[in-house]
Amino acid sequence: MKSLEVALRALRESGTTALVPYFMAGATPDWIQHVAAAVHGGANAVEIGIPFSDPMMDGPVIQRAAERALAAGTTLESVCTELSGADLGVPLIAMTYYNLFHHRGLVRSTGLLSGAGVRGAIVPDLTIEESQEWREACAATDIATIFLVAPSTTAERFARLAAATEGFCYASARMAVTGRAEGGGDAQAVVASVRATSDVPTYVGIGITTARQAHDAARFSDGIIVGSALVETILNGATPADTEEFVSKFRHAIDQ
Amino acid sequence: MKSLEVALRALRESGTTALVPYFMAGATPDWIQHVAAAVHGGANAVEIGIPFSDPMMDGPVIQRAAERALAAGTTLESVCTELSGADLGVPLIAMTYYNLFHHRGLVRSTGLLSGAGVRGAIVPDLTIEESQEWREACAATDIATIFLVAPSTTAERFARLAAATEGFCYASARMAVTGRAEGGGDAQAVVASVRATSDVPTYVGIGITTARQAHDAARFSDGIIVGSALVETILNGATPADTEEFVSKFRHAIDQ
Amino acid sequence: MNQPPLYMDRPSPAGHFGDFGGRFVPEALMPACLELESAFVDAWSDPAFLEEYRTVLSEFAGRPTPITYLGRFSKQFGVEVYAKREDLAHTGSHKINNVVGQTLLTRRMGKTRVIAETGAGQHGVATATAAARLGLECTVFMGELDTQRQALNVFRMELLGSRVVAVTSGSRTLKDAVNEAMREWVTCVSDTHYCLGSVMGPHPFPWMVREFQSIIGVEAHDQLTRRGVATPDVVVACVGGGSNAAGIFAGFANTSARLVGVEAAGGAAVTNGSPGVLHGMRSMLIQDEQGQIEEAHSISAGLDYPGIGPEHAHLAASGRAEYVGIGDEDVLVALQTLSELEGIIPALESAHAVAWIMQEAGRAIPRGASVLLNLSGRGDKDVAQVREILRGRQ
Amino acid sequence: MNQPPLYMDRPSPAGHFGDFGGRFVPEALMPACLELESAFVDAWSDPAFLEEYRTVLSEFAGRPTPITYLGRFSKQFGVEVYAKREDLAHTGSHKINNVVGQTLLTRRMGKTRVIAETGAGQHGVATATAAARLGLECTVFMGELDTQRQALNVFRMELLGSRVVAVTSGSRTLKDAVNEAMREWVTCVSDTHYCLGSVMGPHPFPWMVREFQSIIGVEAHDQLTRRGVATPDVVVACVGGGSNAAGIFAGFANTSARLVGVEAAGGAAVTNGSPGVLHGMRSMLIQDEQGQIEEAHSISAGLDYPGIGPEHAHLAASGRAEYVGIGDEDVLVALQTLSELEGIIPALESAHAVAWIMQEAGRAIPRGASVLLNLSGRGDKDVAQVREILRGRQ
Ligand SMILES: Cc1ncc(COP(=O)(O)O)c(C=O)c1O
Ligand SMILES: Cc1ncc(COP(=O)(O)O)c(C=O)c1O
Repeated sequence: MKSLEVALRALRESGTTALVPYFMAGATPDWIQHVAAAVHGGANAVEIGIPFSDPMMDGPVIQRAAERALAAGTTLESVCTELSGADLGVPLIAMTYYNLFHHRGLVRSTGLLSGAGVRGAIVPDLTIEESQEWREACAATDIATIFLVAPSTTAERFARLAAATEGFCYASARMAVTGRAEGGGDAQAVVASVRATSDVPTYVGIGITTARQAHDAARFSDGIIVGSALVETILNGATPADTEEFVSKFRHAIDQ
Repeated sequence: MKSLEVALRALRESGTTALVPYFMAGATPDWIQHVAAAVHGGANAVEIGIPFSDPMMDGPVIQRAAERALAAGTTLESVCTELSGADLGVPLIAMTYYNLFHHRGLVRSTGLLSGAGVRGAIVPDLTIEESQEWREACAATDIATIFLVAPSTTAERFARLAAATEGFCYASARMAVTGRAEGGGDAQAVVASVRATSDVPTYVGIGITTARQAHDAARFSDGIIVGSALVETILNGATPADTEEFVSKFRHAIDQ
Repeated sequence: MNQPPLYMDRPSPAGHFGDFGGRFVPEALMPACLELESAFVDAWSDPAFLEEYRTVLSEFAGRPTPITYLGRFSKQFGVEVYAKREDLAHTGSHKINNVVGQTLLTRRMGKTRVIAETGAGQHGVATATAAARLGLECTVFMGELDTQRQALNVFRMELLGSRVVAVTSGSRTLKDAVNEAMREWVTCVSDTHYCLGSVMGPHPFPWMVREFQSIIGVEAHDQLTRRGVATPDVVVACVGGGSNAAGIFAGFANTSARLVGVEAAGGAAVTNGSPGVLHGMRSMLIQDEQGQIEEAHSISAGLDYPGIGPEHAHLAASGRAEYVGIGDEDVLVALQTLSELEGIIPALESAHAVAWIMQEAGRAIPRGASVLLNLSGRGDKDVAQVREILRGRQ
Repeated sequence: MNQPPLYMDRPSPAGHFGDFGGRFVPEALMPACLELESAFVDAWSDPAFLEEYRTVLSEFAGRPTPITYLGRFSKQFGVEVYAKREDLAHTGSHKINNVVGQTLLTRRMGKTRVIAETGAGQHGVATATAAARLGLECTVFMGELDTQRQALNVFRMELLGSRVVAVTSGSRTLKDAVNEAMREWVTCVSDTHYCLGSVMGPHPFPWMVREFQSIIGVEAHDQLTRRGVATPDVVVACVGGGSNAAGIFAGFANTSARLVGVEAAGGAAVTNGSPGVLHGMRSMLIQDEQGQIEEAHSISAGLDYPGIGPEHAHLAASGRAEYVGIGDEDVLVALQTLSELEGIIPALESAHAVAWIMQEAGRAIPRGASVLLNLSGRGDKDVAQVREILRGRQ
């Protein structure tokens, strides 16, 4: 079992619902301070987005963040260098599209991530069917591969994905790309479907934009991922202190 | 034999090569003074163009004259009224397109023309094949129907057209619409073809723009028709006195 | 032993259809008309020519064009409409049928050049196309106003290697382009064929163009037969000069089908015109009390012609076909309706026929009747114009 | 017992063509991809579906398209060129073949709506057309830049009853429109089919679209056989995503014909690209050293795609087909040359293939060799642009 999963299971054992904020690396020059602030604010792990030109699974906010980061010259290498110089104290989970790893070669990519202290990877366009090579490359490292499940996922796939995912299972709250909060989500049903087949920690993301939603989702899941809502404040000029406040608000809502 | 032909044959007998200038009725308010001036200048007959919206056989100058005349409200009726008030002293030959007559009815049209003293009609889009009704309508009047021949006319048609034409036979100097003077004409050959089959007076027109050309054509034909060159000077502001001078220049060139 | 009259047969030797047709041209052009007539008569009975004409149409121009049953449109209007898809022919309308025939004939006559008139540019583009294929020189006359309104079609013709001459006389539109083409033809008949674009002009053009277009009706009759609707109740086509209508009528002239030609209300030569002589023919024309030809006005440039082919004048006079006028507003609605319901954007010209069906379904066309619609061309050429009009209203 | 490899057969169960293809999509879309795959497999072996697909193509879309022997062009360049005339298909290109298939499948799956991406608008117009015919709701995603460059095509889609969404992310062109369509699809898979426009995307799209386009090659093979040139020496097609090329190659993949795909030099995914993952597939892509996808640049919007369908990547890797790049200048000359010599104005996309023939006749194509050219579309959509370019030079 990868260290990420060991940590997250322990967290659950301790009765804590995980809070995992998402940051786009390089979207602002001080992005890593924001990450550190989030940890102060009560994050249990952080998702580090590595910008890709064609973020098929992301809504407008994260697209904009990625464009800014790319325009600023951010690369997988630059992100890894920055991360390896920082000591953030919580597990780091990389989130990006498969082409960045594919292009560099999987062994080289996992080496880079490992060297930067990354403990998990979310690759939303990497289906379980196509993931064998990647998982083989990760096998030699401590990087957990985290799979998503969605409201459209079928029973048979829930079983396979829950069995394959490492660290936690990422449950999409709704049929949407990141940053869309409209309409009621199916998060509870999705989480239940995972639970029916596996005891892996199950976190809810995609569509959690308010502390209230985080509070509600915390009632039936093991963790909460908040992305676009936070990224948007940062794009709009939030300081690391603002980010700390944002995260601690979510922290409190979850813990209530 | 229509009186026009009697007159024109007599003219030929007298050794005179006819000069027939063309005027667009209504192109200028004083158009009829121009006609009178031309008679003073030595015209033996005049062609009176009656403006039609779609003058298929005419070049740009006469088109422009027709447009002006139409814009000024010229109609077949108005032309006939003006002509019947004038005493011009030479045979008048109407020239226009068939639709104006067709539209009014042929009997009514020939009546109008006769009443105005018109003695001949040139209808360039009325083929001999389609001319029977028209000629029947003219039969009851003294209006001569003048047919054109062209360089493309075949031997068989030369014979038929020369036999059918009344007054004179109109020989196109070149394959062109009115007002085009470029290139050498075939006038002499055309005239010869008519002469080979008939002794009807044969006049050359279409493409005679200079006194020099008139002089040359007079050597082998019975008459000269000059249209666009004269109409152009009138459109450009020539006075009746200018027209008289223009015509007498041609007169002298022909008679030399 | 009363034989029923045979419609759409050969005209009289002088080119008359009843009281209409004939030849009203300068003498200079008569030999060319006669030469053309005999060349056509000869070619049209020469199996080798017929074979080549048909082969070029099928291998180059995309014939046969299909018949499309307009399912959603039919349901909405309660009649059974089949569309003959001339919009799918090369260059986007039925015009190609005629120019393929005439350019082959040009070569057969030993001529090396064609001239043509064009209004919106459809016939000009078609002529330029067929001329390019055979390596014939081509000059197209187009009213100056039209060259401005249809600048892209001017460029198309130029791309195809043709020269486009802007005609500055008269109303600077289609009828003036015809005048100018005739004038030009006078100067160059020996090596040049005048490729007229509709069933108009002096004999043999109205007959010849109808024959070259009759493939539309012949195909349609055959295609409908194979679908079990051999004789539709109504055959409808738009009418400018009348070539697409003549082409489709030719397949049904001697059947029980009602034949309906739809003119633009602003250029309805049969409804609002009177007999007259223009462009080499005696036919129905729009003219003022003086006998001066009037300008036609329509949203569709291809119907902006003040006359109609003489055979149509005859079909109208004899009662064999009916002619109706449709206004611009109804045409716009018809274009939108057919686009939305069937995924076919018709030419504005063709949309006149569509509009008539929409107007008369359940009235002059009984519910459930079968209607053959000649979809003479595609609307791509018109979308910019339609867009401007509809935007102007928002 | 060495069997020669069978080209353009079914991909592996996971949708791989050799090293390429597969499915790289969000989990949310996986069930839709699987549903689509099984619906397609089912339909494609159902004689009733095949019959309907073929009937709609023939009665609505104008198939079969002819093969035109390009006589004057062939003579000038010393090779025997036959053009498959997809320019004559309804809406002006081969795109209609695919959308007819996919919209019929949409209805069969019980879905009532389609979405599509489009670059220049050809696939968008085709989708809007096929959707209108079936009464399906349709939304088309188009880069904002493209909606401005191709405003008339936006209007065409609207006329056909579709909604056009301008995509403001990324480079605001085709690849961003694909991203946005995928994002939209995530939200509405239950009632909406994503009607992808080329042999790209996740399995089963590359295979399914090739199958729907293979009618081009099947017809061409049959037509050439009837003319006595069953197997041409060379088969050449332009390649954006690669659907027209895949369609025509499919008829000749297991013959001796040389297969040549012509990419835009500024978007030559095979020549200048490297393996990568984008838009649901592993294929050849243009990307920078970081693995960020680059924008393609071409005079023809339809080839402005930074990737190529995975089956082409495989055909290239296996050596069965060659891929070459042609620059904008040569394309312009080719468009003019074909127009003047043959009376066919090709789409700028298709002109890439023409240009390659002009460049290689007597070189890579031996004198006298027979060449089958896929004329994927007509140039009408491009004449305004070409005119601007050529005028800018005078
Ligand atoms: C599509 C279309 N239909 C009809 C016409 C009218 O011509 P005709 O009446 O000769 O068919 C035109 C003329 O340009 C046209 O382009
Ligand atoms: C005429 C034409 N040809 C080719 C293409 C390129 O697509 P594909 O490579 O899928 O055939 C397009 C795309 O719009 C097109 O319009």
